[in-house]
Amino acid sequence: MIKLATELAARYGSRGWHNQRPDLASVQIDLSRLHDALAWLKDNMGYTHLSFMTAIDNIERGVFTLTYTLRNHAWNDGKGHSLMIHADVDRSKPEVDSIHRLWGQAWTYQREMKEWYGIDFPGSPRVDEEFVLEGWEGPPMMRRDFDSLAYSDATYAERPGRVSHDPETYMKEKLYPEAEA
Amino acid sequence: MKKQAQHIVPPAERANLDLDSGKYLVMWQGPNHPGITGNMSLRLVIEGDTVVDCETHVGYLHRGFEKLMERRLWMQNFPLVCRIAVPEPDFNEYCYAAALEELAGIQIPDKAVWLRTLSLEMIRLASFLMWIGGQAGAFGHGTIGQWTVTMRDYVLDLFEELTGGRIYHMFIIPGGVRGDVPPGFLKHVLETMDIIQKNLDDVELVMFHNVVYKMRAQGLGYIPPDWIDHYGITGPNARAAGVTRDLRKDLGYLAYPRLDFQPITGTVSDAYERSRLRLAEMYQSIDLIRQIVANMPSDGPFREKLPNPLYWKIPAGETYVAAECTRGEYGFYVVSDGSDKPRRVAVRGPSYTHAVSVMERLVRGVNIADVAGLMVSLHTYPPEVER
Amino acid sequence: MNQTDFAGALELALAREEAAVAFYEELLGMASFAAQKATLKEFRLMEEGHVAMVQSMQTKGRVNLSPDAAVDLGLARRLAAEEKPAAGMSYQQILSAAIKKEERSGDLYRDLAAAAVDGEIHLVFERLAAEESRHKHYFEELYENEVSRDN
Amino acid sequence: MDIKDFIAPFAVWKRAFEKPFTVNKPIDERPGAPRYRGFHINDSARCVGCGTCEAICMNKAIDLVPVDALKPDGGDSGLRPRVDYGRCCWCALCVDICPSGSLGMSNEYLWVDRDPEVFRYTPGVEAKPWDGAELGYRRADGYRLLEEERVDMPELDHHEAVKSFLELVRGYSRQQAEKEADRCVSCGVCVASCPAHMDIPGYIRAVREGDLEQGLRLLYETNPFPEACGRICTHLCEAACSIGSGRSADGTPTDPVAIRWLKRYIADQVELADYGKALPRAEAPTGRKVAIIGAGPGGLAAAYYLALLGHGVTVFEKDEAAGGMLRYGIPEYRLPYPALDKDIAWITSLGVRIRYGVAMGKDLTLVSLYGDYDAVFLSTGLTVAYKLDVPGDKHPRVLDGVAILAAATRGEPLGLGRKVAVVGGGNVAMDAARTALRSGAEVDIVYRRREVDMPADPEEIMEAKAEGAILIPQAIPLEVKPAEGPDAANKATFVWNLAEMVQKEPGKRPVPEPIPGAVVEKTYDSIIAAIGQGPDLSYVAEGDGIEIRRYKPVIGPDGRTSRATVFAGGDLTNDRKDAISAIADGHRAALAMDRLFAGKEA
Repeated sequence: MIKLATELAARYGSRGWHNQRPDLASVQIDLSRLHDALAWLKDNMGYTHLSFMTAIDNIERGVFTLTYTLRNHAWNDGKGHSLMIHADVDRSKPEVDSIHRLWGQAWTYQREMKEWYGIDFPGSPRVDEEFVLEGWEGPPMMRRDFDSLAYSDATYAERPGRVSHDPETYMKEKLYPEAEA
Repeated sequence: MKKQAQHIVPPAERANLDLDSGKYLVMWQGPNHPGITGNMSLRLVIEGDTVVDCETHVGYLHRGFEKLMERRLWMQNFPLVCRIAVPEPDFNEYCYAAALEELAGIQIPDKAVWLRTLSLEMIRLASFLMWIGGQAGAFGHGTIGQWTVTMRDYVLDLFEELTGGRIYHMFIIPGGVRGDVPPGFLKHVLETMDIIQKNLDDVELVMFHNVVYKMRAQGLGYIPPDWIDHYGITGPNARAAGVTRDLRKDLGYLAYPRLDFQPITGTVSDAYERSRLRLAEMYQSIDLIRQIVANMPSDGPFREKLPNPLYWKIPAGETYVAAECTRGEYGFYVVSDGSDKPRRVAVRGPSYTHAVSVMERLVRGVNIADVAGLMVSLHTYPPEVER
Repeated sequence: MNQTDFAGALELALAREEAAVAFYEELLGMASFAAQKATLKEFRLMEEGHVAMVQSMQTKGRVNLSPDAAVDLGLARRLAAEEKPAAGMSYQQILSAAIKKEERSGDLYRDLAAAAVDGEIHLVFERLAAEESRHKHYFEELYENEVSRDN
Repeated sequence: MDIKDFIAPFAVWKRAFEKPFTVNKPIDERPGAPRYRGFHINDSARCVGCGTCEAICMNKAIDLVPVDALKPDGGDSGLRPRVDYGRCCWCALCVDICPSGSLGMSNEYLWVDRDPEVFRYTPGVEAKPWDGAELGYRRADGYRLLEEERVDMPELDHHEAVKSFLELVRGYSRQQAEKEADRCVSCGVCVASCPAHMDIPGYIRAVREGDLEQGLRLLYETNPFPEACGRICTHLCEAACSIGSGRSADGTPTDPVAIRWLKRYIADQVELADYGKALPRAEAPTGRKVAIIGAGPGGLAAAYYLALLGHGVTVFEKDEAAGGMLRYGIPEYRLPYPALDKDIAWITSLGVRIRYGVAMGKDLTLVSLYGDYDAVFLSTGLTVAYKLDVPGDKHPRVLDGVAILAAATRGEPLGLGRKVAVVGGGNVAMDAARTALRSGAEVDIVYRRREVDMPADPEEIMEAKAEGAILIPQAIPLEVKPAEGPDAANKATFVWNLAEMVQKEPGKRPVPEPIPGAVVEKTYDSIIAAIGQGPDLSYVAEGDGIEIRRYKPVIGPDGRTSRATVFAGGDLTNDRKDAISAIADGHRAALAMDRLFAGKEA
């Protein structure tokens, strides 16, 4: 593992290698070298399986953090090792190299991320098609600044007749209403 | 009468079709179609009886679970995650709980380890029992479904007894499980396993030694071994192609390292081989359940104390916890920013690739009557695609 | 005083209640500060109410009192306040004196009831004794709740 | 393909005559499993309406609704959870978390109705066929989402404790406090029962989140005596705490959150020098002047809030130090003087002036204050110890509990002797007994009723006993007699009558009735009377315009007496007679005075 970490750092400038478990590590890579690093890991280092890819909205830092989780099935006598590759993409102009030629299912993930986060993967098949949100007109729904509760309140009616009471407030009303605020 | 199974590999690229030529018909199968595994639809382009193009359309079950989870407390997500894969909710419960425990540094008691394993194997069996009814039904053999769905109900009876729920068990809670086995439960488990095993023998006889089933399933939906990594295919779909991968063995989670079993593999991953393999895995599950009953400790705590769920904060970090579900690699990617709610939860369901990329390619060149059977042979659950 | 007939019995009772008023009057004379005075005045007022009550019975010619005696909390028997309270009386002393006084009245009426030959007279004294017991009970509860809170 | 593939499928026919698997409703019933998560049941008598079920419900399926038959009271909000089955997912987290353990689920799963509105009901209040169901989901033994036991408070060992006046309770460490704070569910049921209505959930949250300055700020919003109250408060809040409303697996009550210790933790952790960072400063002077009589918790609380509002405050105190009963009535081992001094120091830092050694009636009259001050607050407390009121109670060896405690505070020799009787069952009696123990005496606590009837805090009683005091309950004092034998002049003989408890009036507490002949005599070096205290109101003259009824100034809801500019509070007027009630009175009067000055009220 240390060897892989070192080599990945030397070749692709990866940093922040973290062993989460003996069979799971994560590492950060610059967006510009992401595609090449993934291809190298797949073709040369045995990380042939793409478990999933996704994004995290790190709105505080102004980036989406992409996560690609690869798996090397052969490692440790066939027990396998998973590696989570992270890359930050600017939230204001989220564009990432497509990996649909590396893995046959990647285009679906990329289409999902386009729809859910607004992250574009130019060249990825059907990337602009709707994925699960048919007729959706709101902002990309997985972004942290999309308030799903506010959306729901604005879109759907509450069932009439529902009202709840806070014990502290209710007891004040009933037992000592005269007290100062 | 003898038909040699042909292993045709559909082309990688979609054909460039002139839909206005009058040669083709665009036909939607689903979202409400008896041959569809749950609510999803396939947009098929057919030429005569033959499918020449397919697009998978999902979204009919999308409830935004991953978004919902970001605004609920860690513990409040416990009743939510099970809904992501309806026929086998327990894998969600396990992956979510295990991810939280790993991030929070919690060791669960041994009793909980065994009860979790029991619960996962029971649901594996129940899920396969439902699947095999669908597989037989897709080829017109409804009787099998009548038998096996009953058998599944017997497993659900066991779940009801153990957990208080039939479909959503909500048993594997972060920290352990929600209760010990009730009196007499393990005996009921063993009795039920005997009944199911006997029924499976009947299923094996009438379904797998059946000329109709063989003719329709053999050679259908052939997955070449080199697709496995390319498409991220896992589970029985991969094992049927001879790829020995089973996370129960590879990851060695829960009590699996203490159970005696070997991953089952096939040689040619077509619909028939895959169903035979799943049947074998059902027998294997029954065997594992018997082993679990025999080896489970009779007492000891079943849950580790956790902080107050209303304020439970999990240290910042991320992890990916996977488990071998009936369809392959099921995983939860959980990110905590140190607060009382998840920063991000992403669910990896095996159907994500099986039902979309793999299905769309496999269906090219297939007779329209076989589409449903092909799809069931991939054992896909749309909810885990959409989350 | 003739306590063998109804009028005589009430006459005696009236004298007794008037004496009670005078008792508080006397204490009031010794009182030195507002709290004492207010309490004694209140108690005096109660006794004045009793005077009015007996007078009303005299007018109406019948005893209008409940026969139900109140529970005896047993304070009168053991409290020490034998001597007449003096200036600087605490609430405890006033209450103690009041309880004692009610006890003595009650005892007297009970004795008279026991001595009465006439059934009606017996009843009059019995009822008066019950009334005094209720009054005593009232003071006893005050004592228990406000003075002897911790014992 | 072989021939078997053609024949085998016909094997299905062998099952044609088997019994079907289906259930013939309504001929065959199929009850849910014993653990089935069916419709909710709620034991409304055990439920305290805390709403923790609502808080954990991720579906927002639960509302807390008022129930006509229930009045909010102490630890019961009077609200009950109503479940909306349009949203409920039957996860039963509400059952798992329920602090009182009142919520459960029946194993009933069939309920058919055309009216959708009926599927929203208040379990345990609106009757349902499954009410009281034996079967159905309950949380398993040994499985709780909330911690039932409080974090142990480190305390001095009793044998050590009795040797000195060192503080017994050491206080929580940060880790302990945060763990204890984590037990709170922020239901807020406690707030009503606190006389000062402190923001308890708020300051516990501050502990949990490690924001002690915020915690201190919240404490001072309603209580300028957090150090003192954090030690000696009668903590009605803890009796009301929903976390204490449950039962453990062994049937004992669950522990309420240690609210008082958490309050103390906040105050202890913030240095006085840092108070200024957290707490508000006084507003600009208004020019109004208030005289406060008595520097006890009530008077100083009023002083604090008045000073904060910019009013000039002078406190007149007859003793040589401030604190009232907190200083002279509560022993050092419960409330060390530095802690009390810290509270007082912050109050005086706002410009509150205290004039010591000024006794009302002697050095000063009310009338003279009327001219110099815009308002007066009377908080002179209960300073007169009531007598035993039995023959012989003027014996020189009959001492008064409050005086003993004050003497201990002043460091005067107590001269109690070796054998001491303490008469009474209140906190003063316990304090006197434990003070006597610390002076090396053997102590009997003679109480007229049963131990359960004792008005002292249960932990005080427990500790007094643990430190070696002998409790003699159901003992009615009869007489104090001169002692006989050697050194008789320095002893007295106490006579009591053992009693049985008789339920004389329904609904009232039983009365001790002397058992004929069961008279006990014992000779003591000192007999300490601690049966109760009364006020010294000799300073209020009739011309002062303050109506007094039964030795209590008559006050309105805001503490105002019959004279518009005079307010009263604390033990003097308050039946609860504890520090927190006095503090609440002081706060309330201060706000009322402020309104008076602002002309908002006549």
